[in-house]
Amino acid sequence: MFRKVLIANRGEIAVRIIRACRELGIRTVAVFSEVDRNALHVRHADEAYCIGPAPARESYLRIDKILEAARRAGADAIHPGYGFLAERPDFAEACEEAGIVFIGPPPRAIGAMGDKATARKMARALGVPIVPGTDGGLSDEDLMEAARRIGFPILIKASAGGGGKGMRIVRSLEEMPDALAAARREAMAAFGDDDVYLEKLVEGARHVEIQILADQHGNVIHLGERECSIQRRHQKLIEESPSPIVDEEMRQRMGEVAVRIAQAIGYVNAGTVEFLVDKDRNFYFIEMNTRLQVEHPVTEMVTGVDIVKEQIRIARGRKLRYRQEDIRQTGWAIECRITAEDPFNNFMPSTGRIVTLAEPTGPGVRVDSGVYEGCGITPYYDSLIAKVITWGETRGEAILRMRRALEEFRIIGIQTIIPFHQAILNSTRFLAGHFDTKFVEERFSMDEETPPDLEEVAAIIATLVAHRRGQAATHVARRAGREINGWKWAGRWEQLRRSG
Amino acid sequence: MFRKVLIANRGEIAVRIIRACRELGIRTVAVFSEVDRNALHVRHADEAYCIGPAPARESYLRIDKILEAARRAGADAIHPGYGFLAERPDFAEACEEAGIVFIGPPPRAIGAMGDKATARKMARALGVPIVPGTDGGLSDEDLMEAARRIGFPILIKASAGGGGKGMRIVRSLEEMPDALAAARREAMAAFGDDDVYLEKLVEGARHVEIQILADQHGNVIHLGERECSIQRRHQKLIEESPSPIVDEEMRQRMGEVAVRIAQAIGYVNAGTVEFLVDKDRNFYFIEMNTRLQVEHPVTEMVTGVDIVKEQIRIARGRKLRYRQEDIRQTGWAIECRITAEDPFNNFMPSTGRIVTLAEPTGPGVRVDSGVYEGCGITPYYDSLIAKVITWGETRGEAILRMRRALEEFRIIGIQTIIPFHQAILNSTRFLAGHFDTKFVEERFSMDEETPPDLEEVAAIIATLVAHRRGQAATHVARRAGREINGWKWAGRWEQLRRSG
Amino acid sequence: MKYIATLNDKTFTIEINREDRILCDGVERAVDFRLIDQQHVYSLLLDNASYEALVQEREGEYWVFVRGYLFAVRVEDERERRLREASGERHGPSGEVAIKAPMPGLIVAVLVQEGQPVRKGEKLVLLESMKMQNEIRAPRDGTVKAVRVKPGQSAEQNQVLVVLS
Amino acid sequence: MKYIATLNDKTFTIEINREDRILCDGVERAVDFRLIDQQHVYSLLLDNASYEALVQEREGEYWVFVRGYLFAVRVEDERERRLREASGERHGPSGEVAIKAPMPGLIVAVLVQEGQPVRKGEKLVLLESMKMQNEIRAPRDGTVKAVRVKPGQSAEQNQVLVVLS
Repeated sequence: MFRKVLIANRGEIAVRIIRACRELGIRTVAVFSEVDRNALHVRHADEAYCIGPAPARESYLRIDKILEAARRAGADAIHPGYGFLAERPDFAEACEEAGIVFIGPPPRAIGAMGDKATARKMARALGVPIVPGTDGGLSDEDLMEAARRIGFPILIKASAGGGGKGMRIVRSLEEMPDALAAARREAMAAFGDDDVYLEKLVEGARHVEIQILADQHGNVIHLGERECSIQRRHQKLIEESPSPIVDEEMRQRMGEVAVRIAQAIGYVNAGTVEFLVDKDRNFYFIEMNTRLQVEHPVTEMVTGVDIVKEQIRIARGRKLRYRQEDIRQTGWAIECRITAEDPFNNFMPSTGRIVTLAEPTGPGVRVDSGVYEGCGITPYYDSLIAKVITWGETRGEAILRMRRALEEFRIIGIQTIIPFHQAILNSTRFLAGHFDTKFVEERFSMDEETPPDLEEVAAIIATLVAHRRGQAATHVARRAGREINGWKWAGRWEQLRRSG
Repeated sequence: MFRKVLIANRGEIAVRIIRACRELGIRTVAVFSEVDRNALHVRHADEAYCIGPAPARESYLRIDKILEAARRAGADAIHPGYGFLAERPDFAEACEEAGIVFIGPPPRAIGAMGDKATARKMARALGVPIVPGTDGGLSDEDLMEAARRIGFPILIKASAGGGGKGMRIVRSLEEMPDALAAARREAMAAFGDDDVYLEKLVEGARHVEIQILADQHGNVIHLGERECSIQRRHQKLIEESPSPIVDEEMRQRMGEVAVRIAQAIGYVNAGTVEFLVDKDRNFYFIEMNTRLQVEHPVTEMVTGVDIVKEQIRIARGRKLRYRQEDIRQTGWAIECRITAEDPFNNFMPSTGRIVTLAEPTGPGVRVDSGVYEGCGITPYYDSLIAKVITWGETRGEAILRMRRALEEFRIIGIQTIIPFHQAILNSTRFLAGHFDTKFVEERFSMDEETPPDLEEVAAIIATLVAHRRGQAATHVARRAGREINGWKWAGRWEQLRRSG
Repeated sequence: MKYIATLNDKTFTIEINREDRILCDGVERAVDFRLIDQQHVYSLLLDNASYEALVQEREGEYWVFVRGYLFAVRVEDERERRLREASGERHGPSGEVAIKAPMPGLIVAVLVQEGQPVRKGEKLVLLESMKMQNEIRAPRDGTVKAVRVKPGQSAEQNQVLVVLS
Repeated sequence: MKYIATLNDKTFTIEINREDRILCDGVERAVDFRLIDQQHVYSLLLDNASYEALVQEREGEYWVFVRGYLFAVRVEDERERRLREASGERHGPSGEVAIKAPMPGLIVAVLVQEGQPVRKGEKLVLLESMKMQNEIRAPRDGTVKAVRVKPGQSAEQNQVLVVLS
């Protein structure tokens, strides 16, 4: 086994990987930017190296600095996590050249799939159905032309993309120039590459993906599917496994296609083949993510396979410990991504210090977190701070557990998306499994009746607090004259309107 | 289903039961003593009633006050948890008379098994092997006489017992009077009943128990075994499922015996049949616990069955949702009980305020906790504050996860048993599965070599703290002259000696 | 002591004379109210119903999160309420409003010009932060009195971006 | 500033002149030392090795929990060490020792009498707390100078039970 692994990432996923290494008896090396000195992944690692200033481009995206840290630490392998350098073939190559094992697929496979446009071509060649669209590497003019040909609505996607970054829906030709510019800007910021391609937007589609594992000896298996249709701005928010619309027969067919694609490109390590599923349960290949996914825990909870440990074993040259027939889905798992965003204020990212934190625990609840009480949330990185995953014997039990877990979650100091998740988990369409990737944006609203007895309770609580603070009322009168912070008012008024 | 359940308990188990109710959509009623107003179970419940002063005899053992709270709240069922009133047939009867469902076995079954001495008789009649010993209800004189006949070493056990309370090992006749007095005193304090009986002490024995579930329709199944041999002063500290010494054939035989005993007494609800297993893997019935066990989570994690929810369903009259053939153990689970005891100072209970708390999370880790940051630990109740349970595909993975989880656990403000668990989890005998119920007391020591490089690190850290505090050294000199607190010195010196 | 608590356009009259009893709109309620964490988390037993609430003071109101719902509550005593009503002061976003950056970030685009009338909810500025573009919108109808930032510029937290009149 | 840190009968000479470098027994080490939680939890990067420690001051020493181990460290500067050595002061439990109740509880039994010689580790008092009987033992050899409690009596935390001389 490896002696020492460097984790080229931060946040919850760096902590997740450190835990896997620790359970395998492998020493861990963290890297951190200057604002992340006190971050949780630094606290958990055996060693830690500063790799530059806060902006990712000057730290977490600096291949040279990461390799220098690996050399200084004597790491024999690097795990890239997700995001940052995870799908950059040049990084995998640079690791190889430095004599350090890259815990992920070979650069060639990353290249083949990392360029989403090329991947589409390959899938087509394999006879796998794909959604109509363009190749990559086209100019804005060519893309405009192609869009006209394909027809609207259309999706702009970053060739180097993933996680919804650099993605835009366009409904008419007029919107194209602005949308292209915005998508390219985001793609550049997120991946350092502004190439984009087009895909026809399939209305009413669901996002279902297959997790695969492949070793260096030609063995490829899949771990079943994940349903990831609950999204907002192409950002997955809730994932589950299995999917409410996938039955055993469909699972087998999708799994076989995913395995075939992996084999065709000589894929090694963990990967995810993403499909779009239309209303008639036809599925279309959209892309392959050649890395660990944010939502991998739901698969772990229903299959019992520790995907990160398996990644490390595969990278070490071990054979897969499972044959396809060993993999069985037991029960149901759901994940809610906890982001530092204010659902009462247009999902505005929220920064600050977490002054109180109590994460849910108890039966069937897993939390993968990158934060701790007292830590700061800065504006430099992704707003994902933790993931809550619940398991149940049935989908219903998993959902009820998630509701219970979210009720227990206490975060004070920043705004989080938790109230949004609570509203989704109470919506009848979600409970019935009737949703598609546009559900949140088009058919979901956070408006809900406030229970009237709760209004009285809130009035009493506020009054008791005011009473305790003694001259609270005077205080209010004094503050009312001050300059008003516009955005807070906006959020507050919107909330008052909603709950009124 | 029930509309509202009162939980006649406190601490982690009350929180555990509240969680199960919440996931079933049942409203919950907590009861609390005056010192427990801010306890976690009060925070989690929908309603809460004060039932008297801190001492359990004046609150958690007051049947009248608990039933009054149930009536006021309109609860239709009561869950007793473990300890306190859980195995008191008069409580179950009083609930019945008040028209409130007791979530547990019928009073008759509690009576048959709750009196451990009677239970032994019954098992003997069924042809189940038992350890030589006496019946209950004997005077000290009779017990002295019987002890002489059975031969030493001998075990004194509380007839109403459980959890090691009121238990004593006696190695000679001379020790008997003192040991009897102590055992009766503890039994009275813990159960309000000072009756004891004797059992021959089987040397080198392991404690293995079978979890059973029985519904009101005559269906009885077992959920496999738990290994609970890691004990100190008859208090279980680490439990696991499966047991390293039980194979499928032995599991079936033990399971069948457990089911037979349950059927013989018309048992209903969850229960545990405890066996002693000797060096030759012969098993002997010792007692049946007619309630939920502290260690039930390890069974939940390997079988996927939520035992507390199943208890509630059974009490409601539902049929068991499982047949014996549906039950399968997957992987391995281990539980470490986290108590407020100082392993560096003779396991002295520790009280105070938890000023910092960070519980472990991540893959395969479950925490059932009764505490939160800022809460107080009082001397009135059991020292168990939380349980850490880890699951792994193999025993090795579960142990390594537990090590990782305990490393992550941060509790400041009170002393805890965590360093003891860490030492056990590092001991080769434990790793090899070679231990019996005397392992901790007779063959385990917390002495271990301190890594020399850690000594230097500790010196540097202390110096940096002292440096920051500026005049730290002066401060030390000033304090050195003061009166010294004997017990702390004792603990400290012992520690220095151990690590020296 | 008599208070008037207002939320969602509803008014509750709450009288606190004893530690363990209050009158809410004339009805006596048993209360047991504790601060749990020395900061913002309170536990209330109201006629034995157990509520846990996070309470934060914001802009002169109490924001109460309880059982998954958020309420903004204004609490006044009788004298203050009379004074406020007499002065005819109206609450709400009237007068000049300074739209500030809710977090540090990069100004990607400024979508309005000085003198331009805007509707409530209209986009004013695009701010990039946490790798996402965030739309800063008008909290009410008004006119852009001043634009204080330019595209490409970095904004500090709470820096004024646009002033509406 | 030069310090002498002592633990487990070993002595380390540690010189702190800069924020990010120290000399430990003459060897230069890079340090990055942070208080994580505003209380007791510190993060140390020592030549990039990451350590997290809980540090509590007890009886004039620093108790350092790090990677599962507990160390009691005494830290002095040079002058203090010289002074202490010159005065011949010895550390350790000599002189009179007051044995106190580590927690509130019920005195179940007093196992020694005044004037009785006791050996280190001998049981002095049985104290019932948390439903368990806890043995309070002698921290060193000595003679019972005074017994301050009786069986059946309740003891407060830190109440003196027995004095050894």
